[in-house]
Amino acid sequence: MDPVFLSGQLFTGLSVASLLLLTALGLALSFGLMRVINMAHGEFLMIGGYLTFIAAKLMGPGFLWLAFPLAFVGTALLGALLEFTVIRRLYGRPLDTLLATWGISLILQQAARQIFGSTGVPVTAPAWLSGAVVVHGGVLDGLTFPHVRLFVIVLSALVLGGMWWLLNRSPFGMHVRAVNQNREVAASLGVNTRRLDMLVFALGAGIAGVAGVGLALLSPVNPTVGAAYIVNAFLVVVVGGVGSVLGAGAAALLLGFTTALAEGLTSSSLAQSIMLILVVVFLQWKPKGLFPTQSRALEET
Amino acid sequence: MKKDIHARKRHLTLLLTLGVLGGAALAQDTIKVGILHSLTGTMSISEITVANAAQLAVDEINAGSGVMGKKIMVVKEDGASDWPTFATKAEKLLTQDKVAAVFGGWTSASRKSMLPVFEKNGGLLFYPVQFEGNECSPNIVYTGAQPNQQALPALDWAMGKGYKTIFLLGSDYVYPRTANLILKKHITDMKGTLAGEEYVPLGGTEFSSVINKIKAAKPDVIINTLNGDSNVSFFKQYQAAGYSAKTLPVISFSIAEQEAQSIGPALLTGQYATWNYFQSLPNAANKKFVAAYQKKYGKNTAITDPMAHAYMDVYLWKAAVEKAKSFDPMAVRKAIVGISMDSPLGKITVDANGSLTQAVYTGMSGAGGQFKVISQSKGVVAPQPYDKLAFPGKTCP
Amino acid sequence: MNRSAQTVLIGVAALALIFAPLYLGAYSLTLLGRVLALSIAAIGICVVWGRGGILSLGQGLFFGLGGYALAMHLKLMATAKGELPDFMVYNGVEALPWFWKPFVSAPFALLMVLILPAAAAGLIAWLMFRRRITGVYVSIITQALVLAFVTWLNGSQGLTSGTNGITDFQMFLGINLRGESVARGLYWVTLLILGLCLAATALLLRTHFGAILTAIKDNENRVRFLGYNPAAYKIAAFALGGLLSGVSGALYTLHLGTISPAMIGVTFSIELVVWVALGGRSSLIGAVGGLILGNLAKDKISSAAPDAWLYVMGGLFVLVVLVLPQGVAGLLNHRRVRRTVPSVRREVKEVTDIA
Amino acid sequence: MPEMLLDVQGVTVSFDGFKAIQNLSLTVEKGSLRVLIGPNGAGKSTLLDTIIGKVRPVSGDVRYLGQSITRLPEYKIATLGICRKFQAPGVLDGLSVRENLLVACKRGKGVLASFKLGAAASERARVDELLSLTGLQGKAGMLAALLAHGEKQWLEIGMVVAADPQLLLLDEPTAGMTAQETAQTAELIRALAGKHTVLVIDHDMAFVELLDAPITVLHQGQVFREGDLATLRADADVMEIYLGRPKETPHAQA
Repeated sequence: MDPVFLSGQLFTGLSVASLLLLTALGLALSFGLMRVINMAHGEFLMIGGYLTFIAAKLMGPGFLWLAFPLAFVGTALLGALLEFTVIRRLYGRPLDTLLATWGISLILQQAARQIFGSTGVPVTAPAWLSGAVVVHGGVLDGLTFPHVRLFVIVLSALVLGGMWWLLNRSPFGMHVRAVNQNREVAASLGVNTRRLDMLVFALGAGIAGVAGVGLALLSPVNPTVGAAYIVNAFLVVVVGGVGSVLGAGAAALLLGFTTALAEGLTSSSLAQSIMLILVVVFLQWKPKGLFPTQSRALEET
Repeated sequence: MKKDIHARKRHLTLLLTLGVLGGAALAQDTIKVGILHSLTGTMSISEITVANAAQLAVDEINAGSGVMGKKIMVVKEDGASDWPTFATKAEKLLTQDKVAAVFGGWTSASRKSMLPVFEKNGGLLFYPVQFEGNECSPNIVYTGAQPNQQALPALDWAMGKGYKTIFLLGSDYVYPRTANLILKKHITDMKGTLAGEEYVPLGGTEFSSVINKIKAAKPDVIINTLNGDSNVSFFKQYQAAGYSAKTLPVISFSIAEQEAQSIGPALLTGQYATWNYFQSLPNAANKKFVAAYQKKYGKNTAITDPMAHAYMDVYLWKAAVEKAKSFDPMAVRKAIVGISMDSPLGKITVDANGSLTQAVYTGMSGAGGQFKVISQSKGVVAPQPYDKLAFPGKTCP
Repeated sequence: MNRSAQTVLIGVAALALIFAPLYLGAYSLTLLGRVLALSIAAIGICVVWGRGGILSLGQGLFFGLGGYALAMHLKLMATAKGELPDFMVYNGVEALPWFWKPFVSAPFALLMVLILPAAAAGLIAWLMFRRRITGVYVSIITQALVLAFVTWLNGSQGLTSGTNGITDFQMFLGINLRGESVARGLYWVTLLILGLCLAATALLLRTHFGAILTAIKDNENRVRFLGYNPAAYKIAAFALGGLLSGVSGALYTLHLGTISPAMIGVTFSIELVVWVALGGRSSLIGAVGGLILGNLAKDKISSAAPDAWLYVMGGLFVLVVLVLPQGVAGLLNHRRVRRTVPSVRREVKEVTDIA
Repeated sequence: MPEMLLDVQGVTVSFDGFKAIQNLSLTVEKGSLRVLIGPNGAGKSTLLDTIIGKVRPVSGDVRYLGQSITRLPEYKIATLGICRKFQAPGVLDGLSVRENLLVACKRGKGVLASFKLGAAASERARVDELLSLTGLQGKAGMLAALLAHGEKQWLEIGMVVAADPQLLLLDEPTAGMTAQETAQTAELIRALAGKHTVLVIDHDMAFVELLDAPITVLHQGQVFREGDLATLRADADVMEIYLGRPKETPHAQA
C-alpha cells in the first residue's frame, strides 16, 4: 500500500481518537464518576459550538482565546443549574437520569433552534489554524498534517492531562475519589458531597463545552450536532472502563485507530457498523472495559 | 343530526384519543391545500424555508383573486423529519382535511412513504426537490430536477472543462447512490475515468479517511452528493487539508445558497453547484419572488432551488385547477400536463410524465454564499425519470 | 384508585377500542390502529424493563427485524414474477439475494416475523448476560447495536433499499391492501393481536417466571445463590421482549405501508421507552396506555404547535422521572408504588458497586 | 471415619494483590454445626464467597462431597445443595413473603419449569410449614420490602432452609435482632444441624455461646485456632487478636 496513504490513515486514527476523547472526557466524569447517563451531553457540545460562534462574532479572528473560557464557563454554569434542578434528585437511579436528560436534550435542541435558527451557523477556523504541515520529498512526499487537526490533538491531550491531574493529584480530586468510594464516610469527614456533586457535573459539562469549541473547527454548529457524537462518546467511556480517565484515553485511541483501519480498508459507511459491532465483541472479552475499577468492599449485595 | 353524532363521538373518544377533532365544516368560499414539511428535526433546516415559499405563493394568490374564486386555506403539518410521520400526516390531510393538493416532502424516503397514501386516497402531491428519478406515480408532480436535469449536465460541464478523472463522494442514501450509478455509466460512456467512490453515513462528520483516499486517487474534480450538514464538516476538513477550488474543484448537487451560508462562504469560494435555479437569476419573475420572500421572511434570507420550485408549484396547481375547472386531484393532474409558465426558474413546461421541462445552470460560489451562473443548458431540458444508459427499457407507464 | 374502578376503566377503554371503527373518522382510525400496533412493543418493554430491570435502548432493532421480515414478503408480492424488486434494479442488483428468496412464502415470512427478532434478542442477551453485563452497559450496548443495524441498512441499498426503506405494497395473503374495508379489518386484527399479547404476557407474569424475573431485578445474587441461573431468565425475558417488538414492527409496517431505517433508529427506540416510562414501566396497562396516549398526544400537539412540541415532550420526560418514577400507573396502583421503594434502593447498590 | 461434606484445600484468594485468604484449609463433617469467628478482615465472608463461587481462588480447591466445585457456575453450586444467607438480608423485596419462600423451595430451577401458574400442593405445604417456623404467617401476603429488619433476617433464614440444602452457610444471621430473637435463631439453627450441615459466621459471642458448637477462629486469612468456646476463651493469643483491636459491632453495609 502507498506509504503516504498508510501514514495518512495513521494520522486519521490519531485525529479521530482525539475527537472521540474530547467528546467523551466530560462523560467520563458525569457517567464514569457519578453514574449519571447524561443524554444531554451532546447538547453541551452543541452549546460549546454556539458559544464559539458568539465569540467569533464578538472578537473576530482571535476568537479562540475568548471561545475557550466562554464555552467552559457557559456550559459549566448550565451544567450546575441542571444538576441543581434535576440531576440531584436522581442520584442512584441511573436509568432514570437517562430519560430525564433525554428530555433536557430535546429542550436544549429546540431552544437552540429558536435562538439561532434551524440552519447551522458558520464557524471558520482562524487564519493561523487554516494551513497544514506538508512533508516534502522522501517516501512520504505530500503527507499533510492540517493545523486544525494538530490543534485538536493537542487540545484533547491537554484536557486529558488536566483532568488526570485534577482527579489524581489535586485536593479536589482527592475529595472526588473519596466521595466516589464511600459517600457517607466522606461526608462524615467534612466533605460537602452535595457541592462536590454539582462541581463534578459542572466540570463535566464545562469540558464538553471546551470540546464543542474544538468540534466547531471541524464540524457543523447546528441544533442537532450533538446527536452525531453522543453514542460514540458513551462507547469510549464503556470501552475504557467506567470511571477511568486514562481508560477513556486508551479507548479513544483504540477506537480511533480501529475506525481509521476499517475506513481505509472498506468504506466510511461500513466502517461505522464494523466499529460498533467490534465494541460489542470487545465487551464480551472485557465486560468492564480496558481499565476496570476494582473494588471488593462494595461487591456485596 | 351530524352535529349530534359528533358530540357523541367526542364524548366517547376523549377517553382514548385526547379528543379527536372532528372535521370542521368547510366554508363555501375556501379550498384547502396541505403543506407537509419537516418543521422540526434534522430536516427542518432545509424544509422550513421550502414550506415558507409555498406559503408565500398561497398568500400572494389569496391577496389576488384566489383560485376559481376561492381563497386557499393552508393546513400545515409537520413531518418531523420522520418518514412514517409524513405518511401519517399525509393520510390526515387527505382523509380528514380532504385537501385538494399537498405541497411537501424533501427526502426520497419521505416521498416513498407518502406515495402509497396518495395512491390509495387519490390525492395529489407536489414534490419540489431534485431526486434520483426511477419513479413515476400518477399522483405526484415531480418538479425538482431529474438526474438528467442536474447530475448529467454537471458531468457534461466538467468533462467539457477537461476534468476527466472524477471522484464521487456522497452520503449513504438513495439519491447519491442512484445518481452515482447513473454518473458512472455516463463517465464510462464519455471515456472519463472514475477515480474513486466513497459514501459516509448520513449525518457523518468525519472526513479524514475520505480526504486521504481522495488524495491517493488524484482526481481532477469531485462530484459531491453529500447531504445537509455533512457538507459543513467536509468543506471545513477539506480546506484544512490544504485543498481549495483552485487545487481540486468540487461540484455539489445539494449545496444551495442557504447551505453555502451555513458552511461559511469563505470555505466554498470558487466551488461549483448545479441547479435549475439560483437566487442570482436575473429574470423578472425571480426578482419579484426574491423581493417578496425577503420582505416576508427577512432581508438577507437565502433563496434556494427547492424553495423556488415549491413557490412555483402552488402557481402550477392554480393554473391546472383553472384549466381543469375543477379541484378534483385527478382532474388537476390530467390538466397540468402541457401547462407552461414564466417562473423564477425561467420558462418551464409540465411534461406528460409529471415532471418539468426546465433549464439547468452551473454556478460558482462567491461572496455572501451567492452563486454566479457560469454555464447553462442550451435551452430547456426535458425530464427523463429513467436514465437510458443505467436503466434501459424503463419508462413511465 | 381501587381495583374495581380500575377494572371498570379498563373495560370501558377496551369497549371503546373495539367499537372505534364504528364512530371514528378514517384518519383517526388509521392513527389509532398504528399506535395500537406500536403499543405491542410497549408490552415487551414492560417485561424487559419494568419487570426484568433491563433497560434496552435497542428495541428498534427487533421492531425493525419484524417489520423488514414482513416487508420483504410484501415487496416480493408486489413484484411481478421473475422480476426483481424495483429498488434492486435501480441499484444494479442482478439476482435476488439468497436471503430474500424464501420470503416469497407468506408462512415463512410470518414465521420469520416471530423468529428473527426473538432469536436476535436472545443472541444479544446471551452475549450480554452470560458475561454479566448489566444496567447502563446494556442500555449503551443495545443503543450501539441499533445504530449499527440502521447504518448497515442505510449502506446496503441494493439489499435493503437503504434510507428509502421498503415500500409500495399491494397484496398480503390475497387481500388487496389498498382496498376499501382493509383499514377496519386491519384495525380489528391489530386490536385482537394486542389483546392476545397483553393477555398472554399478563398470564406469563403471573407464573413462577414472573416472580423470578421480579426477584432477579430486586436481588440477582440472592436468586443466583438459590440455584437459579439469572442469565437464562433474563435471556428468556429479553427474547420475549424482542418477539413482541417484532410483532409490533410487522403490524406497524402493514399499517404504514412502509418500513425504513429512520423508523427504527436510536430516537425511535428511546421514545418507545419514554412513553412506557410515562405510562408506568411495571404495569402492562400503564405501559401500553402510556405509549398509546403519548403518541396520540404527539400527533395532536405537534400538529397544533410544532415549535412547542419538543418543549412539551422534553418537559414531560423530566417531570415524569422526577415526580412519577413509576409513571401514571404508579399513581393509580398502590401495590406498585410500594414496589418503587426496593427498586430505587437496589439501584443505589448497583451504583456503589461499580464506583 | 465421619463423611466429609466440605473440604477446603489450601485456598488463596487475592484482591489486587491483597490476600484476603491465604492457603486456608478447612473441613466440615456431614451433619455438623460449625461456627466461624474472627476479627474484621479475617476472611470469614470471603471464605463463604469462595465456597458459593462468588469469588474464585487463585489457588487451592474447594471440594464438596468429594467433587471439586471451584470452577462451577454459582447457580450450579447452589443446586448441588449449598445455600447461603447473606450478611445484609437478601430477601426479594418486590415479592410477597410467601412468594419469597416459594421461589426458594421450588425444585425445578430452569426457565421452562418456571412457566407454571401457582404452586404444587407439596410446595404450598412446605411454604406453610416455613411460614410457621419463621413466625411470618400473619405477613404471608405482605411485600418483603415492608418487613422489619429482624423479620427480613428470619425470612431469609426461612428461604435458605426452604431450599433444603445439605450445607447451610449463615453469615451473621442475627445482625439487627433482639436478644429474644437471637435466642430463637440459635434454637432454630441447632434444630437444623444433624439433618443439614451448618456453617455460621457471627460476631455476637452470646449467640455463639448459645450455639454450643465447635469453633474455628480465622485471622489474617488463615485458620488461627479450632476448639470449643471455653478453650478459646482461655487462649491468650485468641484474646489478643480480638482485644488487639476493639471488638466491633457488626458493621453497617455500604
